[in-house]
Amino acid sequence: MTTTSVEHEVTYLEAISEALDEEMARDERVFLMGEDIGPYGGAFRITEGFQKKYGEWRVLDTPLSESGFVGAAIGAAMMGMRPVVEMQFADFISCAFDQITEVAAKNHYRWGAAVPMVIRAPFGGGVHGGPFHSECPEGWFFHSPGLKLVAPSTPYDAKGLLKAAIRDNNPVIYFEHKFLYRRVKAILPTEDYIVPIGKADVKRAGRDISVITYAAMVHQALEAAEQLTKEGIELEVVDLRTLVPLDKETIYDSVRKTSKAIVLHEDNKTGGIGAEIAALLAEECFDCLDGPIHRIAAPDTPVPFSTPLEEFFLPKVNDVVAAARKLAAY
Amino acid sequence: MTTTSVEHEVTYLEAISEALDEEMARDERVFLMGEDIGPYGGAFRITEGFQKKYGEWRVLDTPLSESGFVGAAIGAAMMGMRPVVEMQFADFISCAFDQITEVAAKNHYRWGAAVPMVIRAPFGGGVHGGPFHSECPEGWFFHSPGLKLVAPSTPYDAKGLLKAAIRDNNPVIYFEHKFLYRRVKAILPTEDYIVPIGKADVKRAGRDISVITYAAMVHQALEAAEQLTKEGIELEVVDLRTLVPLDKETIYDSVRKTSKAIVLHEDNKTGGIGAEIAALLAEECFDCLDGPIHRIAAPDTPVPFSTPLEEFFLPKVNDVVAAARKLAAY
Amino acid sequence: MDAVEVAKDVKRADLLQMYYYLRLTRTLEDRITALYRQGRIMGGVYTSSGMEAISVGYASALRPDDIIAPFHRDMGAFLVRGITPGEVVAQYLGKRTGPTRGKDGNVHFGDLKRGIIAFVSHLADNLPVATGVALAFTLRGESRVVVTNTGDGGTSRGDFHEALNFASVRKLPVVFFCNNNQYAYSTPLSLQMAIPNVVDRAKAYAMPGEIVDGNDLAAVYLAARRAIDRARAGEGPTFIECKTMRMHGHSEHDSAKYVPRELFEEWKKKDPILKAEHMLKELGYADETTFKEVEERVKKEVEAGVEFAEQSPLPEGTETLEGVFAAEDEVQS
Amino acid sequence: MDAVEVAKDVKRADLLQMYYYLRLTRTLEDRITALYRQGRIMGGVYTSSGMEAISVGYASALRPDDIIAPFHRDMGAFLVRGITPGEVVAQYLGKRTGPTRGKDGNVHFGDLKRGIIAFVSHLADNLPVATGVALAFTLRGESRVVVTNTGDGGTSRGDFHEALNFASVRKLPVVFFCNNNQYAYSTPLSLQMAIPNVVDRAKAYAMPGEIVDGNDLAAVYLAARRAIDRARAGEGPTFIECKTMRMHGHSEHDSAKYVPRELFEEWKKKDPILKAEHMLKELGYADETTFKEVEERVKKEVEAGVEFAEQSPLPEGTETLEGVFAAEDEVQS
Ligand SMILES: Cc1ncc(C[n+]2csc(CCOP(=O)(O)OP(=O)(O)O)c2C)c(N)n1
Ligand SMILES: Cc1ncc(C[n+]2csc(CCOP(=O)(O)OP(=O)(O)O)c2C)c(N)n1
Ligand SMILES: [Mg+2]
Ligand SMILES: [Mg+2]
Repeated sequence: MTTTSVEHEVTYLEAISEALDEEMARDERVFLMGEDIGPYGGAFRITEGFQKKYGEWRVLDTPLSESGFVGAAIGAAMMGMRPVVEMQFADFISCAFDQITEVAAKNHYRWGAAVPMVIRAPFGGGVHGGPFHSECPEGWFFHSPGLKLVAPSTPYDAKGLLKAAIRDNNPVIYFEHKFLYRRVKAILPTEDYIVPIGKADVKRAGRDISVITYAAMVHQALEAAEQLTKEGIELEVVDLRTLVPLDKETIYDSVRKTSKAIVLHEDNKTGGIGAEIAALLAEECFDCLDGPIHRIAAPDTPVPFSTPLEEFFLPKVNDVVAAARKLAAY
Repeated sequence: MTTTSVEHEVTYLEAISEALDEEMARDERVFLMGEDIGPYGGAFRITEGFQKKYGEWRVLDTPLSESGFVGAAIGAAMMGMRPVVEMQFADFISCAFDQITEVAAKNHYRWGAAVPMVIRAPFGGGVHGGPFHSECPEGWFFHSPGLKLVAPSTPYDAKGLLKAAIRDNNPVIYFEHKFLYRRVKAILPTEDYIVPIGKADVKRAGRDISVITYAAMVHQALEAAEQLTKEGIELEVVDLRTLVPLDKETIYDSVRKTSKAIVLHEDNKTGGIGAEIAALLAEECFDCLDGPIHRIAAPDTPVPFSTPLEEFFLPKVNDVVAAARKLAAY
Repeated sequence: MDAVEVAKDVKRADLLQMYYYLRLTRTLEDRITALYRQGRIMGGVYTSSGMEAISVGYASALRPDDIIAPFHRDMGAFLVRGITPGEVVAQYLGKRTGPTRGKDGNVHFGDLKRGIIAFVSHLADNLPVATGVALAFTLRGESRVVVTNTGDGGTSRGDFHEALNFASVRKLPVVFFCNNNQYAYSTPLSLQMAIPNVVDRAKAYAMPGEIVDGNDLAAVYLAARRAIDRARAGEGPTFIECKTMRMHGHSEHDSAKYVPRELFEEWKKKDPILKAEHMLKELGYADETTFKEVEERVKKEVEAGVEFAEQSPLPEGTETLEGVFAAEDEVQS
Repeated sequence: MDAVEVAKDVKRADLLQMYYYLRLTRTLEDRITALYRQGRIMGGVYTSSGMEAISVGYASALRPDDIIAPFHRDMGAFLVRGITPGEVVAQYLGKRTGPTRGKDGNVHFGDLKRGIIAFVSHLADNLPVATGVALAFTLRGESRVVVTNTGDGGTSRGDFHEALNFASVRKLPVVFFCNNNQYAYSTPLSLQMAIPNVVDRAKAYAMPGEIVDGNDLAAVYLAARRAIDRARAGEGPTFIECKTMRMHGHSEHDSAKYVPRELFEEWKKKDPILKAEHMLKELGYADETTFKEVEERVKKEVEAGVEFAEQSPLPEGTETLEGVFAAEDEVQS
């Protein structure tokens, strides 16, 4: 566990760890629950050393019962605590689906009691995890009013969004992409900061085509942009960062500028977040569009295990490049 | 319980009942599970008299445990049975979410074992049910590859689609709209028939604007069409009937003809099925669109209880009329 | 021990107050049923008729800063916690003065200021939530307790299991009541579980369990008090099975034909109000005059409530869009 | 009774065959671990090292037309049911010749022709599924049985509760094994449940329960046989807790530092293979020569399997799109 006294380079994973550590130190109400997060430090070692520092109760190992401990987090949150719950893998969030969508999401609407809690969901593929350790479950919760959803792509955003999520008065699902854990690094500010929920970020400016994406796919988009710039095609990469509430203005502004849009995500295509973004553009930016909206996403299958299958399944830099060329020529 | 020896008028509810009865009589493998479906005949009395006719085991009252009995249905289905499971209200399907999305939906893809089962989900609002007895959960499952989804709007389709669902080799969620149960009636054929899964139906032909919708909203669309015809605006009402697999050709054909599209559903707007349809049109019919795609759906809130709130929440005939007028003038 | 003897362990004033709430609950729910039959109530009506002693009993055993997470037959607990008949009827009528401002219906309401977590339709969902309430108390070193309740049917759900297991492992200050009224909707206990007593479920968690006559106000109250004391002392959760009977259909539209008439006859004699009156008389704490007075008082209160509710405004349609999210400056109670 | 005495109730040929599977399981999983360490296996490796007797034992007690719904430490059961080492390694390597054709990894596979329901990562999900398998048997009047297994950790999930409850209420022909290896990943039993023995969970369902030494092949086999016989006779489900120890980390990347070394030392002496060999020798059924022969046989079989798997083709990328739905003319086994 690191403390952020000096400027330093951290991985995406370490950024998450730091955010948790700092928020726990800052606010006594913050506590952690999940499977194997205590002495073991969690399946991905994000809470390594936390239990020594904060004790057995604030870093609480639960029985194997996602519905039970998400429910417990809801109860504690209503009592004024700030629970952060870890899914060992995002895939297991299906076991807590009912508590999340029926209790947490609807609570404030129904009777005004806030549920300030965070569910950390290590998600996504590219890690040879197969159908049950690679899922992107954000689409389900995107369609569940009452939840906020964030999905950072960089260490900076990972830290800032987790802090914002913990300080938010609502249930927030924090999608952390497993593929990025140790693959992206950055030097972070030494002072406390948050990345506000609800604000997208233009990760690269460009005049020709907007690529609207989030999480691991941001990096595919940036790589595609790098390649295409040599051909004179300038992609603008919009990193949503927050999925709910969606920063429509930043999306619209970008597409109004470029007149062409690619929506890119790793989640299954049909009914994914990309559908909503495409629909919004077709409704709100119809007149400014100079070509069809192009969605790039995983096909409508579970995430297959074997390498050639998973490679086929995941959206690739080349898919973005190919789509952009076509759109540029439209 | 009626038998279909002579031509007769039935409600939507009776059509469902008939389909179950006939399929049970036709195929020994078909059996029913759920809460209070036995002597009581189910919360909506769809299986009234069934237990007397088919016995305690083929019309099986379960403990109060949606996950447990959906899981059991999966096991029985793999053994060659054809279970039809009743959710007392579609809202409670969240309790079985994990079994449906992780076990049933992925089973055939993962290891080739078919799961021929049906989950009946009485859904939808307009019945003063409030947040937990009015939900439209189809959006979640629309984004879960491996499931088929149907949602009939008429007694004819209700009967034919349920029969098709029972005969299908895959897990099918059958969304039956509670508002329609006793409100729509029709004379049905005397002979056995099915409505094939995967085929939309143009419920009213029209040259000006396509309204793409399903379930209870089909009737709002038809009513709007009736009003607008007086103004010389001709709506084409496309009833999807099946949500997965989506009948894209019928949708595209209609929009290619009319060049204008309204997508209408009762489910929450963001991330709903309407988003996918709008996205598909923006991708595939871009050149044939003569105006923005207009989505009409419930706002992104739980279903509120009180009459003025629920009325505000539900999409109305007038919403369709207003949108159509605007689009017609575009 | 005989019910009258048992009641001696309860203060006279407490017994009389609980009797008042028993009557208030019955009268209020009867009135709501009448409104329903007149077609003036939207949605379902689920009452606790014949089971009122349970929620009145456990709620009366709590301190003001404790919390309840009731289920759909716990009207008594709402009233004991200070919800007024007017608020309840307003809730049933979808009025803006109801605790959910029309957002939700019937007994789906809560109020943190009065220590009530709202019930969720999905049965047993509130049990894990209750463990979390208790966990918050433990984390902060508070000596508060949470009581929750479930039906016999609700105990078959996975969330029941996950909640009781967690509460036991962490010795949380939570008391699990179970209102065993022998049916879940139309489903009899024998199709719900293979055990003779719901309390046997507690053995799976090494949790102390107790069976109590759910129609005996003092017995329920005392069992609650013992369990609450244990919880407050850090000795962990308790499971209390209250034997009772649902004296009507599952909701007002259910005629309960599936219940043998003799069962109703049998339990009619065990009516909790009758029992309480007998006990109060035997102890010399009250007589028919007192009962009459209480009856009139609660009738008045209920009628005032109905009037309040009927005169209250409905919400405006646009309020539909309010409250999905808590504001950033919203203060938690 | 002493383990050798117990084993006298099992036929010699059966014991020898189970011994063979014990060795095959260990050798195969060791080989897979070695492949993993060489970086030749994608994804996680979860083995049953030290626990092989459980799945070999229960699978051996079944008839060919019975069904198993195993969990992630049941390699022995797969092998007893006829899955070959080649198929297993092909599965681990993501080859098209694996039972899932590369769609899923490691022990996530099944084969209805050999009576195996595939394991689902989400722990305990397969327990309700197993009750449904049993329900199908009951509905059709077949005298078949299904055996399923879960870890100690898996018993905390709601689906465990819902499955056992349903099985009990309907007296379904299903046997629930529980592989109590004292840890769920890093979580010790004491943080998983408040009961001393997992079998106490069965009391909540009035389900007969038994504790058995999970490292004693004959004892497991006999307990399975008794429970299977009961189930086949229509007497309903049984819960069997097998005391055992996971002799390594949760998966190959976990060094299990959280387990006291003495615990490993203690259980090393109770290794199921050692125990089985002692028993076979005491009974005069086998000697070192036999063991050596078996060792060589299984080594050869495993190496042949590795070769088969390595020479097998990977699937083509486009196969990703196949198989989401069953075809309409697909015949069910
Ligand atoms: C998860 C879930 N499934 C189904 C229902 C529908 N339902 C409402 S009450 C009820 C019966 C409840 O029985 P029990 O728990 O015994 O409580 P009681 O009404 O008898 O007091 C059912 C099935 C529900 N509310 N939640
Ligand atoms: C629902 C769910 N939550 C979390 C996990 C992650 N996980 C995989 S194995 C495991 C521990 C399992 O322990 P146990 O059931 O005792 O089986 P064992 O591995 O000890 O044999 C965990 C937490 C999972 N697979 N499923
Ligand atoms: Mg009940
Ligand atoms: Mg274990």
